[in-house]
Amino acid sequence: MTMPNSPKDLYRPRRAEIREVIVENSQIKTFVLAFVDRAHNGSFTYQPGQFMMVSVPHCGEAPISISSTPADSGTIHLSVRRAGILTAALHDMKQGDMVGLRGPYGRPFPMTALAGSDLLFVAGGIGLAPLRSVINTCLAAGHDRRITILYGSRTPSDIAFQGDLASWGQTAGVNCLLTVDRSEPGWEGEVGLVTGLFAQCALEPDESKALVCGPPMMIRAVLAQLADRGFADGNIITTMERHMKCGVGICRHCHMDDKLVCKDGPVFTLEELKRLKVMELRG
Amino acid sequence: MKDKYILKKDHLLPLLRKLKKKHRLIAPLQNLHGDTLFTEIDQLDNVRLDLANQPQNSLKRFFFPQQEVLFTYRNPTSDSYRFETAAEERPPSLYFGVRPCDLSAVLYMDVVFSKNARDPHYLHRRQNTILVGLNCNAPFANCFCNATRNGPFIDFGFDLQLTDLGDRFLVEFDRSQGQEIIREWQQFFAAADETDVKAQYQAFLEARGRFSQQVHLDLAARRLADDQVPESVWQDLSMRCQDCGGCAYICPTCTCFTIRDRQTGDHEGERIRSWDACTFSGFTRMAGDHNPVDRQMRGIEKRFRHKLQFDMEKDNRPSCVGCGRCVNICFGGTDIVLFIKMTCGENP
Amino acid sequence: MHDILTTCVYCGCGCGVYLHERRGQVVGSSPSRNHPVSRNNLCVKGWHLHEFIHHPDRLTQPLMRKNGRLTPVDWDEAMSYAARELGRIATESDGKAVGLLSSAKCTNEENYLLQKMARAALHTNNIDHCARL
Amino acid sequence: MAGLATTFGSGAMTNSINEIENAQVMLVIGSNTSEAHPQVARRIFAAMDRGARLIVVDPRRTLMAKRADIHLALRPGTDIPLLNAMMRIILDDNLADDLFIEMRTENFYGLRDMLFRIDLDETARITGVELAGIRAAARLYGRAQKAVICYCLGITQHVCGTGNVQAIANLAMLTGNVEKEDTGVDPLRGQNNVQGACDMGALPNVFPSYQQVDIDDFREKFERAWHVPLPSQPGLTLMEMTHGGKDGPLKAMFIMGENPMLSDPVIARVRETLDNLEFLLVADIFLTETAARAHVVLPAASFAEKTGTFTNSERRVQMVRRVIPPLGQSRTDADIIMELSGRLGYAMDYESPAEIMEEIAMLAPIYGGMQHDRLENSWGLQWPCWDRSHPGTPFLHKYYFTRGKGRFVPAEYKPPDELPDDDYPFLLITGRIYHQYHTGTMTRRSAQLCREAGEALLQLHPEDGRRLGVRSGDLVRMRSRRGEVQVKAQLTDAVQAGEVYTTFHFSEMPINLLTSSARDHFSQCPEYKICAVHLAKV
Repeated sequence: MTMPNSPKDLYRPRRAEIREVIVENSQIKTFVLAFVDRAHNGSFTYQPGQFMMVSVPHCGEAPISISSTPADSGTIHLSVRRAGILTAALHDMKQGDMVGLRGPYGRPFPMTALAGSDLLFVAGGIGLAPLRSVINTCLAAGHDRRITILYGSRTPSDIAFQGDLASWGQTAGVNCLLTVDRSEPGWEGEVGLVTGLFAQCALEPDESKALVCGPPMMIRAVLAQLADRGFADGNIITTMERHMKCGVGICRHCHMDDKLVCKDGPVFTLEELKRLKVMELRG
Repeated sequence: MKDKYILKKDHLLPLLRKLKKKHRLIAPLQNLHGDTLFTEIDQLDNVRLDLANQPQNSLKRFFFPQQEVLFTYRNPTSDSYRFETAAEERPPSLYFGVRPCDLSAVLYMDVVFSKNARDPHYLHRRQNTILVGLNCNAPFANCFCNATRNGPFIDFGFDLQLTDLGDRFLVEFDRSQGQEIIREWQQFFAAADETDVKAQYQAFLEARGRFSQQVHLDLAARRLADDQVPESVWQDLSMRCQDCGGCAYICPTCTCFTIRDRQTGDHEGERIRSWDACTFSGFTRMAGDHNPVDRQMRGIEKRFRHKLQFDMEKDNRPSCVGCGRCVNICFGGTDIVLFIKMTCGENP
Repeated sequence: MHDILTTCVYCGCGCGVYLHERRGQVVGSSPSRNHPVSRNNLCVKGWHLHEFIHHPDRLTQPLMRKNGRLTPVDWDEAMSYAARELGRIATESDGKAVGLLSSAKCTNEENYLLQKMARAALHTNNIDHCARL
Repeated sequence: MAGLATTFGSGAMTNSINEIENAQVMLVIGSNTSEAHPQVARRIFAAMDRGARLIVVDPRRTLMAKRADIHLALRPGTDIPLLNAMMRIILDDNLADDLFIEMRTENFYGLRDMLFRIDLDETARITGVELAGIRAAARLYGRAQKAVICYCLGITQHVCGTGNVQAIANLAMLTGNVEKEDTGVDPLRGQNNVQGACDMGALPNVFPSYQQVDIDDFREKFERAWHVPLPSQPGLTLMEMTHGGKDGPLKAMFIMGENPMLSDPVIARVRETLDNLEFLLVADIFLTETAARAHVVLPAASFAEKTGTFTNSERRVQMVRRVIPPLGQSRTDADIIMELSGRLGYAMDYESPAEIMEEIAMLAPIYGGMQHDRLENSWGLQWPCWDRSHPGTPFLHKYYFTRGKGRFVPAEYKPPDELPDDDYPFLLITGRIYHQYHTGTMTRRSAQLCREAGEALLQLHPEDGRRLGVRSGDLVRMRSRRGEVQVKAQLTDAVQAGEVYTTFHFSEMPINLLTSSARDHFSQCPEYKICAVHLAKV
């Protein structure tokens, strides 16, 4: 038996430099990265919804979804919430530091299918990161249908991606609404769950696709709301988060029944998820 | 008979001696303690080749080691951050005495490590390998490869394969490397005749009749797929599991792994891959202690579902090869055979 | 790769375990099938028995406290200082002011030697180990 | 092991681990077997699958307790009243083995008189266990033809540890459940070679093979063999050595492969003791909390780098084999001792561990037939093994007890040294968890084990959690009269309300800052299983 030995080591990351660190809030930072290998940096491409395996020295690797837009070539944005050892170490890194990157991996959002529909984006906290990539890609491509963005944060100072939110709010055809769980002095916007914003939106379920991303509690509430509004399961799209090691469909850490999040996901329609025993949907 | 040969038993050792000149030779040896293991042979003269007992280890760790360094890294903080893959020499290797269960397991691993992505570390070890099979004339007490349908005899996947006919081996090949060996060392091989082939078939019939247990794997797989396994079965299993990971580690087809960094100095370290078991709670636990799988209740379930349901649905065959190694080793007294029996409503 | 049978150190059960040696490194652990205790399986600790052996924290040279800090020294310096101090205090106190703790993780032979050294060389019965902990 | 030595004459597992599989009734008391001795639990579960019944006596609802036929969740420290009540019920129900008592034991009347004084209702009150449960357990155990009792540190780490063990031995003798295959009393040893270290005389009062230093015949035997006069006064115990404090009896210590700075009670006292030594020498494989305080630290080889023997719980002496040479400049402890001894003026010249074992075999009768060549080609030998033709001893006390006749030593209830009160309302139990071992010097350096269980958790009953406003994952400040730690809470009904449980594996959370230095008078075992603590959410 002979098999050609792959010249490229699947597991070996490429070096990337932190060009900039954007502090989104106390828990989230966005790292602007570029591969040290300029040729690779030039040719590197990805699609919204995909993720990178990020190596932090001595801490191993973790999957982080890409929050930038493929059109902005030259750098990759990874927005990271401080959650464990690796992300904490990453948060301590600064401009000029090195990390390792592998990817892009995973099934992206169905961008072609999205192009002809009204789009409803519902995000909570760090969940806006992958959706930001979709929104900016759609806008750059001149999306000509209605776009609605609903974003929930815990508090006003937890609102991430403020620059994007501001610019979306000023874009014609985009309805961008924010809400917070707990108000703070100076906040005059909405207070309450993100589902509370639905009343302010004109939605045509048959013409729309809903992209939902956020903590499990929020996802469950939003899915219930969408079902009430008559969204078909096939038109509801979300991303799943799982512990991952290889990122390429071998190690099986990210399994959900017979599916692997790294390869069959992380983007799934609700229709697909309902065939699986997914804890997040059951509560 | 075309493409079937006879090797006299007396000539086995001399043949191995010849083959060892060009190959790293791995075969089941019985050590001084009485355990039989696939072992790399340094010296043919001082070893006890054991073709009568099932080796306690499968070939898994020869291709997919319990722990391996994927690459080393240096100077992570500076711009001379480097990742280096340790180039490992891999002399041509010959695995001798591979039974149908272990052979099937290697074929399964070939798919796992190349289907979704080509794993260079596995494939590097796997290439330049010759597998010399040995059909099982006498299944062991815990064997159930008849139920997993890959034994006791197998007719594909090997380079060379031997069937014990008493004083001689019937030799077949399924790949060109095996044919090449027969051609190069033709002085050891005589053409087989019809009697030999009949004798092989007789051996097969007898082997098939020697299984000490009936395992209704297909029925259990159907019940799993139809979600007809009573919750009480899962509860009993989850209570029994002691979280040792032994069933997965000893299994020739369990290929889950984990990857981690090990710092070896102030400015250097290794990225290590090692075996993992889906039954461990840390297998799915995410940062921040959120765990989408309840190990206590579901740890075992996902392992059995993977083997008997999901792989069955995908490939129409289970990813259990019936080797029986996990039988009777569980600290809580459970194993895949017990699960199948419970699922089928039999009293084990 | 070679498998060498030894005895697990993680509890009083005493499983027969093979350590896998490859190029001077211990890279794996597996149970002995016929061993009366392990009987082809190990607990989770036994299956990961090899992991601590090459840990970078392993001490690989003698250390001596100099100016308050533990500083690498050679064996001769460490040993001659240790022997001088132990010997001096043992002699001054007729063995009463020296104490030795042996280890339930060391071999029988080592335990034997340590109690022999305590009694024969340091003239003390002040030797114990943490049997009760 | 003082308890078993006084009753049976020998302090070790009377059975082999495999024999447990054939028992009909198993009584597990003070042992979290499935986590601390998985292979023993495996035999217990196997026996259950063959129809055997399991009785578990444990304040916590461990996995063993969950699988048990009868779980007696007693108040910590009330084992003696519970066992005495079981014996009383056995007497009342005529389940005692009269013939065995007559043939093989002595002082039965001493026990009987004590048992007849017991008020069973009072027992139920003291232990917190309903009498019906105790009665069921007594009858189940008393009626079994082959019954095994497994116990561990939950029995011995009490101020009444010796009494606990004597009570267990009494129960076994009363029903004739010793001296037979598949039947007996099995103390499970916590560490891999505790049995061997004891056998080898790493104890202040005995030479190898339990030959007392203060008995002239024994001492003279060793003086002749070692060519040197030997001290006849028993020495200091570990607790006396490590808890002497500033004015302790010692000026110098040599600590080989132990970590009292984590494993011993009242760590503050240990620290004070070690810091006041004129000279501290430590040999270890890692820079442990203890080694960090030493004047000289010698790098030792790990078990994979040396040859020798370990003795397991079932008295099986088996080979440890060298797999790789010592790392770096490290040396085996044997090499370290030999050189040190030579420099101290007492030459030790052994060409190999096998030669050391030959000397052991000559001096330690129970190891009389154990030489490396015999151990090499077998699965080891179980002591006593008197000479080279002896096959070893799978179960002890066949035909007669080691001390001749088994002696009933009545044990009476002695309350724990420190019980919860208004200031320290919770009762803290300490012990082990499955994924970690002892002070964690080895297991804490195994990535996989740490992934599974990498931090100390304090098991707390949900009711208590609610009262304290503590949820799983919250940090709790726990303090006793001796010290204070912070630890993450885990709410679980595995512990009873008012009781909490945690482990001593983690140096970041040195629980032995809190534990009491109260100890059993005979065995010197510290009372790790009980102390009073106060909890508050951080």
